[in-house]
Amino acid sequence: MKRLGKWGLLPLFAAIALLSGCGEPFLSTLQPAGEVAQRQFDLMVLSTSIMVGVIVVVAIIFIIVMIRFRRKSENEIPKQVEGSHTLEIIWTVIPILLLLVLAVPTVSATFQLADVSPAEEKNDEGKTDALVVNVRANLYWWEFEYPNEEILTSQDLVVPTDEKVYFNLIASDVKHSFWIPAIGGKLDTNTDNVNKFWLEFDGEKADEVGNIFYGKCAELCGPSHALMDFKVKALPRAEFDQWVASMQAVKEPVQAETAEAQAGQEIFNNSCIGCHAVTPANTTPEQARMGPNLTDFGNRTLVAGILEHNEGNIKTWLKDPESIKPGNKMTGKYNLSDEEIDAVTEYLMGLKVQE
Amino acid sequence: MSTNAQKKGFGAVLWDYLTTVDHKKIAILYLIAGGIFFILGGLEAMIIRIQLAIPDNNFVSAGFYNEVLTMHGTTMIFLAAMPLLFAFMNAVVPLQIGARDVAFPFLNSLGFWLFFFGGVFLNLSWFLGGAPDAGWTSYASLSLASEGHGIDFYSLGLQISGFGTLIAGINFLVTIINMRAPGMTYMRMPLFTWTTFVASALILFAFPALTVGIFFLTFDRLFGSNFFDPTMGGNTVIWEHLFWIFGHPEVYILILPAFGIFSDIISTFSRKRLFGYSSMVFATVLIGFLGFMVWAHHMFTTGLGPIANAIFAVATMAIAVPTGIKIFNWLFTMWGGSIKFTTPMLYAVAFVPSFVMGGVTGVMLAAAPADYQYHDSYFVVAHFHYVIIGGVVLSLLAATHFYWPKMFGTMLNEFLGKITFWLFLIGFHLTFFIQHFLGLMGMPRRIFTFLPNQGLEIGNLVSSIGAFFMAVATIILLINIVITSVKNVKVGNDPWGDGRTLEWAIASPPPYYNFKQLPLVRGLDPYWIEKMEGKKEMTPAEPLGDIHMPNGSFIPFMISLGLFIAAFGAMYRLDYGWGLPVLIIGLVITFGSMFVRSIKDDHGYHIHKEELMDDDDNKGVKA
Amino acid sequence: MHAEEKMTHETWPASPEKATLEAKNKFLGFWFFLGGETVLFASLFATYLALKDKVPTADHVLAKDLFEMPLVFLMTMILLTSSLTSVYAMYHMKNFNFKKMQLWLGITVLLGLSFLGLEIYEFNHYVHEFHHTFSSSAFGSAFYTLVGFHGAHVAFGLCWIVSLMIRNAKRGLSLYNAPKFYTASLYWHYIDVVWVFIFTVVYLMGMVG
Amino acid sequence: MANQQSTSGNPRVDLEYRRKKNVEEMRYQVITFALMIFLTLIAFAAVGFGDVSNWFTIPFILLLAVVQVIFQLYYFMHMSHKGHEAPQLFLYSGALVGFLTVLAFMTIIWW
Repeated sequence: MKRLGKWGLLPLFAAIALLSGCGEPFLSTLQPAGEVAQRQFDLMVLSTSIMVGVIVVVAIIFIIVMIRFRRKSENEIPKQVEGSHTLEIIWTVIPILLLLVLAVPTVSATFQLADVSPAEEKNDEGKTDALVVNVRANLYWWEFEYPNEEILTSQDLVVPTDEKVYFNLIASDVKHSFWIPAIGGKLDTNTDNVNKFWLEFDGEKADEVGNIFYGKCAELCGPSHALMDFKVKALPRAEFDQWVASMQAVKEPVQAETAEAQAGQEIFNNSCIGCHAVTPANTTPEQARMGPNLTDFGNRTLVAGILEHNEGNIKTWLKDPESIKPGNKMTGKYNLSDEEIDAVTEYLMGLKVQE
Repeated sequence: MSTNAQKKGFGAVLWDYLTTVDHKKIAILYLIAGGIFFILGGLEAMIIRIQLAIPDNNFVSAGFYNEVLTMHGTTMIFLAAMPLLFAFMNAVVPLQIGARDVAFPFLNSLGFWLFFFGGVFLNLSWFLGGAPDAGWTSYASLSLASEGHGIDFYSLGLQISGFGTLIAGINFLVTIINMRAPGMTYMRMPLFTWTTFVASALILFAFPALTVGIFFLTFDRLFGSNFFDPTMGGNTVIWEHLFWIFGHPEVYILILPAFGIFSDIISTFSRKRLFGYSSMVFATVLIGFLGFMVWAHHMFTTGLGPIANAIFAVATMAIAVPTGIKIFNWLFTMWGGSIKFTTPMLYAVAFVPSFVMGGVTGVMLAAAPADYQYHDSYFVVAHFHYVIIGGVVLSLLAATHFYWPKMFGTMLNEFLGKITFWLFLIGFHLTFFIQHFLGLMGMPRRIFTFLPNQGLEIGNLVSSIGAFFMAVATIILLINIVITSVKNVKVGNDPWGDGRTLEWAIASPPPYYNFKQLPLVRGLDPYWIEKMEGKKEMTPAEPLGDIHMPNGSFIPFMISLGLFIAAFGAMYRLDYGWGLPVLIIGLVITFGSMFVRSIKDDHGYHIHKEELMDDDDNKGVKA
Repeated sequence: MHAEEKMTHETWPASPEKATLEAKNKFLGFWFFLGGETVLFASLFATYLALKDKVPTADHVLAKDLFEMPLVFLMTMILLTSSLTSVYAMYHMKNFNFKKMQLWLGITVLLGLSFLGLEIYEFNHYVHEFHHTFSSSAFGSAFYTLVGFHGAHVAFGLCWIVSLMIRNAKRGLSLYNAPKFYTASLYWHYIDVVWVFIFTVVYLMGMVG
Repeated sequence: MANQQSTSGNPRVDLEYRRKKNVEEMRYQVITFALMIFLTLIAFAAVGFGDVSNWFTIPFILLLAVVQVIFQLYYFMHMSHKGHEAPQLFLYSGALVGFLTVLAFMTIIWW
């Protein structure tokens, strides 16, 4: 009967694990850090509790059946019961009621989470009052454009906390899916059309995780699908405004200071600038933005979305990107010696819009 | 042709199976082929779990991993689960309704060979430049971008085997409507027959959508069309819709027969008629019907908009009601019964709570806004493995033990059977229960590796350990099969002693013409009714007479072979000069064989009364 | 009643297409197949409607510029008439009049061939006059696939009927081949059913824009 | 298949009766054909000559198509006869699935 005990306890474990919350706070949907994730979490808890109720009922009947109705003698012939209308009506009606309880909040949340009207209302300048971010997903990297602020950045999404941020999502090559588990559910980035939704980043929760949340690609998109991560810097509004201002201040590529960095800049201008911009203006057409924008590269939290941000890792990445992200589009596009890579690294580390 | 099994050479046996149109032999073919693909799919699953056992693992490369995960899903759904179900449908359903054979014996064989060649074609991709790597869903933007011929193997292979499935579906529908024995009314059909019927109807309406979708994919990749190319006006969401219009009913095509198998097993080993038979039938039909209204719940995050999402969310929840009815009916069939825990019954008993777990997460997934979190995460992986392993695979293992004596005339070893069961069940829960939490903790599905320090290590390790239990269980099952076949201890009509339905009233294995005289069915569970009245066999409904039998044919093999060859031609047409001629040769073989079939009269042959009576004398004692 | 039996006017049953178990199975199975075909064509129609006039550049031809009413009208009339002639054939089949059945089937085939000829002319016209090809746009792909699938059905139906006619030319009617003729005629009607929707949804709705 | 044979016992009389039934059916089929041609003409005319708005024309010609197809199914394909219960069920189920597909493709693929 040990087996029965285990099954009986499973839902209990499930409930405990759910309620206590688990996983890492910067990644887990069970530790919601924003209004959207919170609403979704509430819905999860509601549905889980209803379902645990169902499981308990089934488990009780199941255990009784297993204990009481084992065959005692080979000759016993039980009564051939046809059925029971009362019972059958009961277990038809009760589930319907339970589902209604679940359906109402489901439908209401579906509509509220899809409400992006503030991102459509243009003010006199032809811009929106709400913060809008255009997300463009590419094979294994993300681009974030701020149309109102007229800047763009890559890989590290920077957002203000405690206000609704509206996202327009599209993919430039194959379909991806934009997901920041701790902040809210995902939405696909289609190749055909723009998808829209909003998220909200909780200031306190952001504080607890050092202002960094993890984002992921949730739709199979090729060999390095697993590595198509991005980071979210959720900053208080004032700090966010500062960051925007310092980004906007970069009109020309920043000149490198040290000798090696200057050499690196030259190499960069010869080999890399075709794909990677180092100015944040969003004026270049999309087709020409073939690689991540590197304006604020020095402040990135991770290299290629997955490696710790240090010179060693940048060099490894530049030397052989294929070994880190199989199938990426940078492999084989340039040919640099070790010294040149050192110089470029030096240059890149200096690309910071803020100290 | 003689009825007595004679010692035949290997060549003769092989030829016999290549040309057979006998539903029992085709069942064995499906069982063998499906079993081999099941093991292949299992190996692929093991590669996945080994790769994911620890973070940053490099057991396999990223590209190869995507091929493995794609082939695991595709193989398990199309080449293992469905054919194995067809194996038991073929073996059992005609017997359950007291039919001589299926309605279209020739098409039955054609269906098998199409499936077989499609499956072989798909798996040859491993040796010919790489397997498909866009997931079993093969979403259009990725599958168009995928290099090499992997996706072409997918589309052409599935197209061929899909035709086979469609044919099998129509065949079962007609068999069940037209070939029932006297007295076998619709409301006396065993649940496995009913679920086969509904699943076949689902096949009939679901597979054409896949056929069309796959045609588009093939045309886009090989013939220059633009269905899914947004720059030319195309739209990738069309693929998603077509795929899921097929794909969701497909899930029910798999699970409904599993429900049927378990209904029969539970009622047999509880020695009770199925509780609420009519509501079980009603629930089956309702699930089949609703199965076509809910496909977009696989696309909640595609961006269909809140109206569509809300409608499909509520429709999806509705399916929980008939499913719930079934669960309680099973429980109350056992309630008051006399339960004997044979191996098949153990699977059936374990199925109930396992499937409830899969069912409740299904309802949770139906809540669209919450699904934005679950979708494409390991939560979904856990959910559908709970449904497909906890439902379909457990039913296949149960049916293997339950119907083995009927198919082969020998009993699988019960002790080994129970070991298989416990290892498999423990392994299954160990592997997949924790994956719910991995998903909620932010692990997307279809990732070839995960990074350390994101809280995902322990869960993945536990999951991988569980997978090994299931692998060991499968190996023990194989050992059991070998031992049983070598020992070859023959059993009688009703080896379990509790048989209720018609298939247990006939010898194990049944003679090639099935019932000598069609049985008279006097109620639900006809054999049980006769047994309760102290009779040993069914009352015949007709006098002993000549039996009309279909001729064997090699043409189904040739038709399928032609398509198999044509598929290579279609695929390599753009690369090599010989592609087009090969495509044409293949089609000529196929259509030529069809032509031969249609102009050559095939009236079958008759087994004469005298022969049948001789047969009686030879075999009468044994049963 | 066995399939091989030699039949006379007197023994010929009222529903020869369903007189034996094999025939009943064939009859039912074929109807189910048509049920599946309905979903197949619906998927093609749905795709066509979703991709109608979806073209990469503004200079690409659209549905309203493409279709011409007289040709479509002619094709429709031919196919509708062929439906009637195949009904005549089945009428004579039920009356055990093999010669007349063959005659009407022959007329059906001729009408089918002329339909197919017109369709080939039509496609050729679009390709050469309008550069509207299978590969030129998603609209083109969807159009040619939908109408082409129907055309392929017509072609297959013609081959089927012709081979039945030739194979049985010397043998006359029997309960073995009567269901074959019957299912072939069902198939032919079904092709007409699909065409009714094609001329309405593709051509007429295309012309109104 | 004895149930296919009639019960009068006299094959000649049966034959006459059946011939008459067949002729009668044929008459219905010719009428059906005439109606189908008529409906087709209206549909073409509605598009060719009608200056009516598309909001009327499109549903109207679709309705004509449906009516015509029902004629085709019930008279040409004999679905009005006995023994067509299963074909009807499955054809309509197919039509329902097909309708849902078309509906979905016209509403939720809009970009």
